[in-house]
Amino acid sequence: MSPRERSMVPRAEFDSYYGRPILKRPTWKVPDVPAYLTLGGAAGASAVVAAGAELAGRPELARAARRNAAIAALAGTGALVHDLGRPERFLHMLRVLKPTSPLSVGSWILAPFSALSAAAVASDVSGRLPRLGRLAGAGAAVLGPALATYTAVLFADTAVPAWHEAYPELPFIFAGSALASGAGAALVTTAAAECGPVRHTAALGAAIELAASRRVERRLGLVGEPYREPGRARSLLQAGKLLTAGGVATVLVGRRSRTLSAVGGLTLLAASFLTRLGIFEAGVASAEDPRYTVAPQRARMAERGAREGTPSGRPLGTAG
Amino acid sequence: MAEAHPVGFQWVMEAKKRGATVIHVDPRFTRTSALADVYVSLRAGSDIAFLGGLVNYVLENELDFREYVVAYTNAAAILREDYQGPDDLDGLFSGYDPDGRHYDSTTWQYEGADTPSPGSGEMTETEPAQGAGGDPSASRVGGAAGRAASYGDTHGSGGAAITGKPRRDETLQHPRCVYQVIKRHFARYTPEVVSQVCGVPEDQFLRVAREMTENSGRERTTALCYAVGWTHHSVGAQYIRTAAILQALLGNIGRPGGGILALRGHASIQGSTDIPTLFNLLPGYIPMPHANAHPDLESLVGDEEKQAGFWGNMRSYVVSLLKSWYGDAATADNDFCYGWLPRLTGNHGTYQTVADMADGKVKGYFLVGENPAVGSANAKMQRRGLASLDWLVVRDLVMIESATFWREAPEIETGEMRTEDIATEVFVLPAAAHTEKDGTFTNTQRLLQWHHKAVEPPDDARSDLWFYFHLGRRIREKLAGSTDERDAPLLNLTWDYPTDGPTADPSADAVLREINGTGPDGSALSAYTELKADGSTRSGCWIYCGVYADEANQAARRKPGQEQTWVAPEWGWAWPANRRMLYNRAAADRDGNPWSERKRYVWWDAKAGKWTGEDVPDFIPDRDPHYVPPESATGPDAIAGDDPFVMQTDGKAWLFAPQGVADGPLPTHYEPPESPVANPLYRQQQNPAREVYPRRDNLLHPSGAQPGSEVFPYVFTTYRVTEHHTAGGMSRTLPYLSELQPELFVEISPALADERKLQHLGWATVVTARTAIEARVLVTDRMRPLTVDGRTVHQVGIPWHWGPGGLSRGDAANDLVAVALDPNVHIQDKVGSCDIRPGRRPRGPALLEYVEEYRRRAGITELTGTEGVTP
Amino acid sequence: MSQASTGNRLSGPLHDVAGEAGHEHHPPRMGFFTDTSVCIGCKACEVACKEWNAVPEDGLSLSGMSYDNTVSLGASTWRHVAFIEQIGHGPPATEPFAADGAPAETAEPANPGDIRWLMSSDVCKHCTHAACLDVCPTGSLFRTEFGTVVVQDDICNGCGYCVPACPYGVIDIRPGDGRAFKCTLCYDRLGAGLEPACAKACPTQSIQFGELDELRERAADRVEALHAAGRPEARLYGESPDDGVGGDGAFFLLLDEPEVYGLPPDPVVTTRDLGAMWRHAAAAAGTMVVAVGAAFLTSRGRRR
Amino acid sequence: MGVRTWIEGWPAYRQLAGPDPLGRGVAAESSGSRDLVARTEQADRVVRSICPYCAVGCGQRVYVKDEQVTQIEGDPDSPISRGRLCPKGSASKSLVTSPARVTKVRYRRPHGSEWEDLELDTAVDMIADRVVRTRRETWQDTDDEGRVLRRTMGIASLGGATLDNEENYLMKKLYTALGAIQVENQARI
Ligand SMILES: Nc1nc2c(c(=O)[nH]1)N[C@H]1C(S)=C(S)[C@@H](COP(=O)(O)OP(=O)(O)OC[C@H]3O[C@@H](n4cnc5c(=O)[nH]c(N)nc54)[C@H](O)[C@@H]3O)O[C@H]1N2
Ligand SMILES: Nc1nc2c(c(=O)[nH]1)N[C@H]1C(S)=C(S)[C@@H](COP(=O)(O)OP(=O)(O)OC[C@H]3O[C@@H](n4cnc5c(=O)[nH]c(N)nc54)[C@H](O)[C@@H]3O)O[C@H]1N2
Ligand code: SF4
Ligand code: SF4
Ligand code: SF4
Ligand code: SF4
Ligand code: SF4
Ligand SMILES: [Mo]
Repeated sequence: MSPRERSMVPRAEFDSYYGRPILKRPTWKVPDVPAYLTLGGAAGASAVVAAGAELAGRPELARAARRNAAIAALAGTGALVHDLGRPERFLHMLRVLKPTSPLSVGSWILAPFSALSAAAVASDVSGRLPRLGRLAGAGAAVLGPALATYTAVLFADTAVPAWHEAYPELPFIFAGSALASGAGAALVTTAAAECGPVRHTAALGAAIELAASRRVERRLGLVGEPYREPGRARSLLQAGKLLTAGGVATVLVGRRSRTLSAVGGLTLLAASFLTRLGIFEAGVASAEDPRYTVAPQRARMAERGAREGTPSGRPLGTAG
Repeated sequence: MAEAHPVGFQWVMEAKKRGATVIHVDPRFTRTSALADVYVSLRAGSDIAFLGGLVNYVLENELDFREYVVAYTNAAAILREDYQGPDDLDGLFSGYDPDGRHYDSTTWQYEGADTPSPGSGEMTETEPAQGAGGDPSASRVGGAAGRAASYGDTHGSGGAAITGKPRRDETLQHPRCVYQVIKRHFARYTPEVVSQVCGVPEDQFLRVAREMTENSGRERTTALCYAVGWTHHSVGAQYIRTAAILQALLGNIGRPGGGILALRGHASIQGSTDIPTLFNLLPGYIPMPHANAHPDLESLVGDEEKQAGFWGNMRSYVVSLLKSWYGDAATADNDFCYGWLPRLTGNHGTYQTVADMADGKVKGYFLVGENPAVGSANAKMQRRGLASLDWLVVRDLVMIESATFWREAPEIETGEMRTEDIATEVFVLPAAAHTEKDGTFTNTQRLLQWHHKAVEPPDDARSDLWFYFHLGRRIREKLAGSTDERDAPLLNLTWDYPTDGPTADPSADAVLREINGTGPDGSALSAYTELKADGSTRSGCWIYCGVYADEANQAARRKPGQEQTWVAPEWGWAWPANRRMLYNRAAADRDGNPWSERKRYVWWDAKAGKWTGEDVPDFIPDRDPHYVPPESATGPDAIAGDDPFVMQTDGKAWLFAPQGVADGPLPTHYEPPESPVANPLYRQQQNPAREVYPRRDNLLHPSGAQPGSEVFPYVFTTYRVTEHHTAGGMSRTLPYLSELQPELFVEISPALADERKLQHLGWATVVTARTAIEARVLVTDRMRPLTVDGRTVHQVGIPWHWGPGGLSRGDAANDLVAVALDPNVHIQDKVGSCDIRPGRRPRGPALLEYVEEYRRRAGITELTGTEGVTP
Repeated sequence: MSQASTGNRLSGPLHDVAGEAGHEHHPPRMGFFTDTSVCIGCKACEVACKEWNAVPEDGLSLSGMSYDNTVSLGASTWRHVAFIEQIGHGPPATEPFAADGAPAETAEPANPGDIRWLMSSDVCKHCTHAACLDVCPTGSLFRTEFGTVVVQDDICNGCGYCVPACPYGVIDIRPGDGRAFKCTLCYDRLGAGLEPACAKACPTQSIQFGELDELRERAADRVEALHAAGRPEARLYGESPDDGVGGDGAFFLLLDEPEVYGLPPDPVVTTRDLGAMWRHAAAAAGTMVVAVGAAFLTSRGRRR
Repeated sequence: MGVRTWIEGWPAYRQLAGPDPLGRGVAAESSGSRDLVARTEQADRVVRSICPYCAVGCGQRVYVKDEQVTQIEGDPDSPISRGRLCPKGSASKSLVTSPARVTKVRYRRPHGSEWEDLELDTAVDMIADRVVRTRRETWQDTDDEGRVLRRTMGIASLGGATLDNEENYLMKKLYTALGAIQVENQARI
């Protein structure tokens, strides 16, 4: 800014047009989209947990996890539909199958996942067609990890600097967070005694999530600022981390207490939501400040220019 | 031009692409400046000094196109001995009458010319002088309007006719020849003085001078484009005169790429002056008869007939007009019903009328596509006028402020008016839009273009043609059988147009055909040269004769431009005679050869014995370039082979104007009626012949050195933005235009913002003695303070489109503007002095007190700023 | 579909965009060359676009951004004319950002008399690799036979994905309607052999419509002419097929850095990294399975 | 068969079966897009006109469908404008179809505080009465010195410059016959 900053038609600055963002702010709604991400993650992880429990011969846990998967998937779908500008056109999601569109891929995961997990629960509840029910559960388990992680690609596959640049780590954050929240859901709905494996799941998930988050903060440089510098995103992310840690500690400590397990489980679910919301907000912040768009691109051009000695990679700030 | 004539500006860009240098002179850096090669910021209201500087540069350095100047201008004419100019008289010209505040032009005449003007004194009652109407361009229509100005009543009809040709010294050495006189006159406009008056750095001025002169002459031409930045001044006509002198000296008139191009305003503003609804004119720039000077037809046209040029045939134009109006009732025996024409007794211009209206003298008023409550100077006075009527008819597309004043005028809020006190009966009649009626517009290049009706107008909406036809029909019905002599013109009026369609819309085609005129056999005429003075021809507007040639609507011609020459003569129809460039005889030299190959346009084909070229020659088709008329010849017969300016009585371009201009034969710089700057040139501060209205509702500021002028320390000027149209009826009501410029704003420089603590996007109050308005502030480097006469002058830019109605709203800039007019054309000044303060203006009665306080501080009375000679 | 072309399917030069989208006998790729050096900022393009496409009014507020009260492209603004007031011509005196992204000081202009008012009409770029299109889950955004990128308003369900995907910040959701909108390059008009409304209106031909290949030639000539005329600052933006989006279908001649006009200096289509993204996601998904497996395995002992 | 068409119309199926496996183009095309026609193509007629705003006089083409103006754009044949229009000219369709237009006669009686309705015919008749009356009341045959005036100073008019020449002509003709001389035009303003 000019030292003699005066209030006027701002003198042209070279960083952006009147300080306006270059990118559009994502229009996704809060809480719809973070909620969808959380629920989808929890659903996906739950389906895997259910399959694990099935295999490990823990029918109670399996049933609870299946139910959680179905409920979370349906609720998540609800959140997703609610986020649409034209909810009645939800089915248009299945018009095409586009590998280039994470949301298209995701829809094609979510739809069968929801159907399969619902079928599994229906079979459970009615006691009918148990084999098919189990098969459905297995199918959901296969789709579950995809459901939990595709959303990371959903974010990353945008021009939003803080999301796109974090594409290597985001899936791991989402996977970890999904595991913790899926486990958390199980902890809420299952007897404490049944929950041994999910406690471990929670701990592992938390570890993956925290490790990946740390890497994002360190690796990203300028674009990582919204994740690490004071602001709404960082507050949410820190709260998420605290709750994750707290939730894991609680479920590990409260191993025998149904109440503590449930509290810990809920804490993990909340943590997962805060983490997604934090990442969402970090992205929004990075889209709204043109610096995050321009500076890395400029740096890239400079680098390219230095490397190739071509005019296409003009050095910073000179006319070409 | 990019702002107000964007599509026209494509041709400037086209020229630029081909290497033209584009120079923009404007107080503000505008969208035009952005595309110009050279931008000159000057003080609003100082252009005569700038242009005068250019004239001086040309004369001082003998850069004039000498052959052209000697042959085609009046440079060689010798003036009387007793002419004196501003140098001799401290800012006045000889002949000034301080009591009547007008000039007697006797001393401005050519030596030996016949009876000079009787002066205007005896002609006028209310106001000293008046002339032709014309928006930006009285002189745009060249001789016609310039000539008409002389008919106004400054000189009376033909009173100042110059008969016989002046004595000439073609060496231009005679000390009293026009060339030497103007050389002396403009000598004072040195680059230093230009800089001092205009605030333009000398080197910048010299750059313009060089560019212009280097690009003029035999091989090259330079064009000047102007609009109301030049005309809306109390010396507006003189601005154009200065430009005309410059262009005539450089040989830039009548030649391709040259000219002084008026960028006129509305779709048919040119048409509105050609077929005028102007008090002082009849169609075709024929003067309205004056009670004093024109008791009969002979007095109107007699003297004209003795003159050279096409005005010599004026009798046939007037008789044909009377025939087309009064038909068979008009006969040679009854002077073709000349006696039925109403007479003028002075200035009946719109500002005079509004003043009379405010004083209760006018009872009924028609506003037909006009929004004076926003668009006219001193809009407050306009609204007072409207509120003092018995009845008002508004015809418009939308509910404009001039129709809703009785409930929405700012004066209601201040308590100056109360709705229930306003006795005006208001009729609002919806008008049909251009797509809902047939008709012609005449654009800025005098081109008539027909627009076809596409759909029926909605509901009660009707064309103005419909309204006036049926109103006339009804009035005639009401008066039917009347034997009152005063009703005779109405009852004998030719008023039988065929009607058509569900609403009985009269045929515009039939009206156009009447305008064109018919011959003895009733068939359409094809040229005004066919008009007769014996009553055997009819024509509603002689200059439009030919638009219906061959019984075809020539204005509706739409041969694609791509399929024609660059002159595109088969698109629409231009008056006169479908001529696209006036005075184009000047494109050839004295012998009739093109001045240069590059600038070929119209030339003499000696073999064929006729003029030919790209355009319809503006000359007698077979007149040899070396023809010398006999002494006794009059009218067109008196035009010599080297007299290209065929509407001038001497056939020459007037560097010095011995007649026709009310405020001096030469332009000289005066300060605007209100200015914080004392005229750096001489004691005379303002145009001594400007028209003022000393009234409570039109108070003026002290100016220059007068005490109190410091209370209004800034110069303001008003202007347009591309996104809006004039008073807003056609733009502030439309969402797509309103969103582009949603609010009134004022533009100021960062330095002024500092000085007055104004915040970007904050509110400001702008104050004059009339009232105060508020606007959002745009602080921008595009506005710069100027150094004028050693001191800093700040300018405030105010776009004037806004008013209280519509989607995009704001105060009206014209509430600030005073009525102080150019004496030739009675047009307002868009420039004035003001104060500007941060914050919103007071509301309600507090506003009145606020403005009153300013008046007190400046010591303003009704007489302030109205003096003729500066004391 | 030949495998060889898949490299092009997500980034890099792509010769035949319409063909790649399955249009078999298609017209040449059409686009815009917007020459901002002749723009007079009249905004006819904005109005003509709105009139033709019945785009609603977008708010009546004074922005203070010079004469630009439109502010940016959006769902209800498909053409946007930017206005930039500058003192001092030529290249900026300082770097826009230090390498760490801190905003640089703007120096006082060297020659304050030198004002420049840049105007530029922005529009959707109709990218060769259009992120908006590729991420659209419904197929609402599609590639037309003219190689342009169009939202089909009978399909869009307002998922909003295209919005953050666009590297130029063009497309947006219209509040109250819920669907995404942007320039269609007047798809309906092109079908009728007409030029787009904005280009047709433009008084100075700042907006030139035509076959992209031909426009690129024209643009190269124009830059050369401007350079020869002593305007070294003229440069093309978005015309190169080698750039991050494979070249824009609507490209520009600018007189300053892109970011001055609110354009990203070196945008890259996000889908360029899509393969890597999916790979990382797959790895993360695998990690989930492994983690759950491990959790059950490590818990097995404790439960009997 | 219904199912078959339905399947074949399903873009995802078209992706698999057609030349657009990624669903970017032909496969994703909607029925709306397929049936899209520029509305200028559907016009019943195209009428040549001239922009009503400024004196440049740009050519316009007015597209009419079902007696409504559906589009106005530049006329490429015009040697003046070559098909181009500025923002005002481009807004002409909005101007002529604007909901802000007054389309009914509005009447405000003296001292009234509201608009009232009036039949057009009645309004014109009332105006004719007022003109006749005012003219009579304010008629001047001669001035104090006996010079002929033949006029009324009670009636004035201010006309806009968006009016056609034909309209101005009838106005001037009628006013002059009425003896009204304070007939002015925005050309003065
Ligand atoms: N967009 C748009 N176009 C229009 C109109 C409109 O309202 N909007 N109106 C039409 C009409 S009716 C008309 S008459 C024309 C008018 O067309 P213009 O005359 O071009 O319009 P303005 O903006 O009033 O004035 C032109 C310029 O004069 C400058 N100026 C002010 N005072 C002075 C001065 O003393 N000297 C000099 N040299 N310049 C000065 C102003 O800063 C402004 O930039 O435009 C027509 N075209
Ligand atoms: N301070 C300041 N004041 C100025 C100027 C300035 O530069 N500075 N400029 C002056 C100039 S050049 C001008 S031209 C005037 C303009 O001032 P006005 O002429 O009062 O303003 P407009 O808004 O053009 O008014 C024309 C009206 O006609 C209506 N209309 C359009 N078509 C038709 C039709 O066919 N029939 C009828 N009956 N109505 C129709 C429109 O809706 C509009 O309301 O303002 C002048 N005032
Ligand atoms: S500019 Fe943005 S909206 Fe336009 S095609 Fe490219 S990605 Fe899509
Ligand atoms: S908002 Fe509409 S156009 Fe955009 S991605 Fe979603 S469905 Fe496609
Ligand atoms: S091409 Fe058509 S839709 Fe796109 S900006 Fe121009 S007018 Fe609008
Ligand atoms: S229409 Fe043309 S000149 Fe006008 S703003 Fe748009 S691009 Fe610029
Ligand atoms: S389009 Fe613009 S420039 Fe052309 S006549 Fe209309 S207002 Fe004037
Ligand atoms: Mo005007």
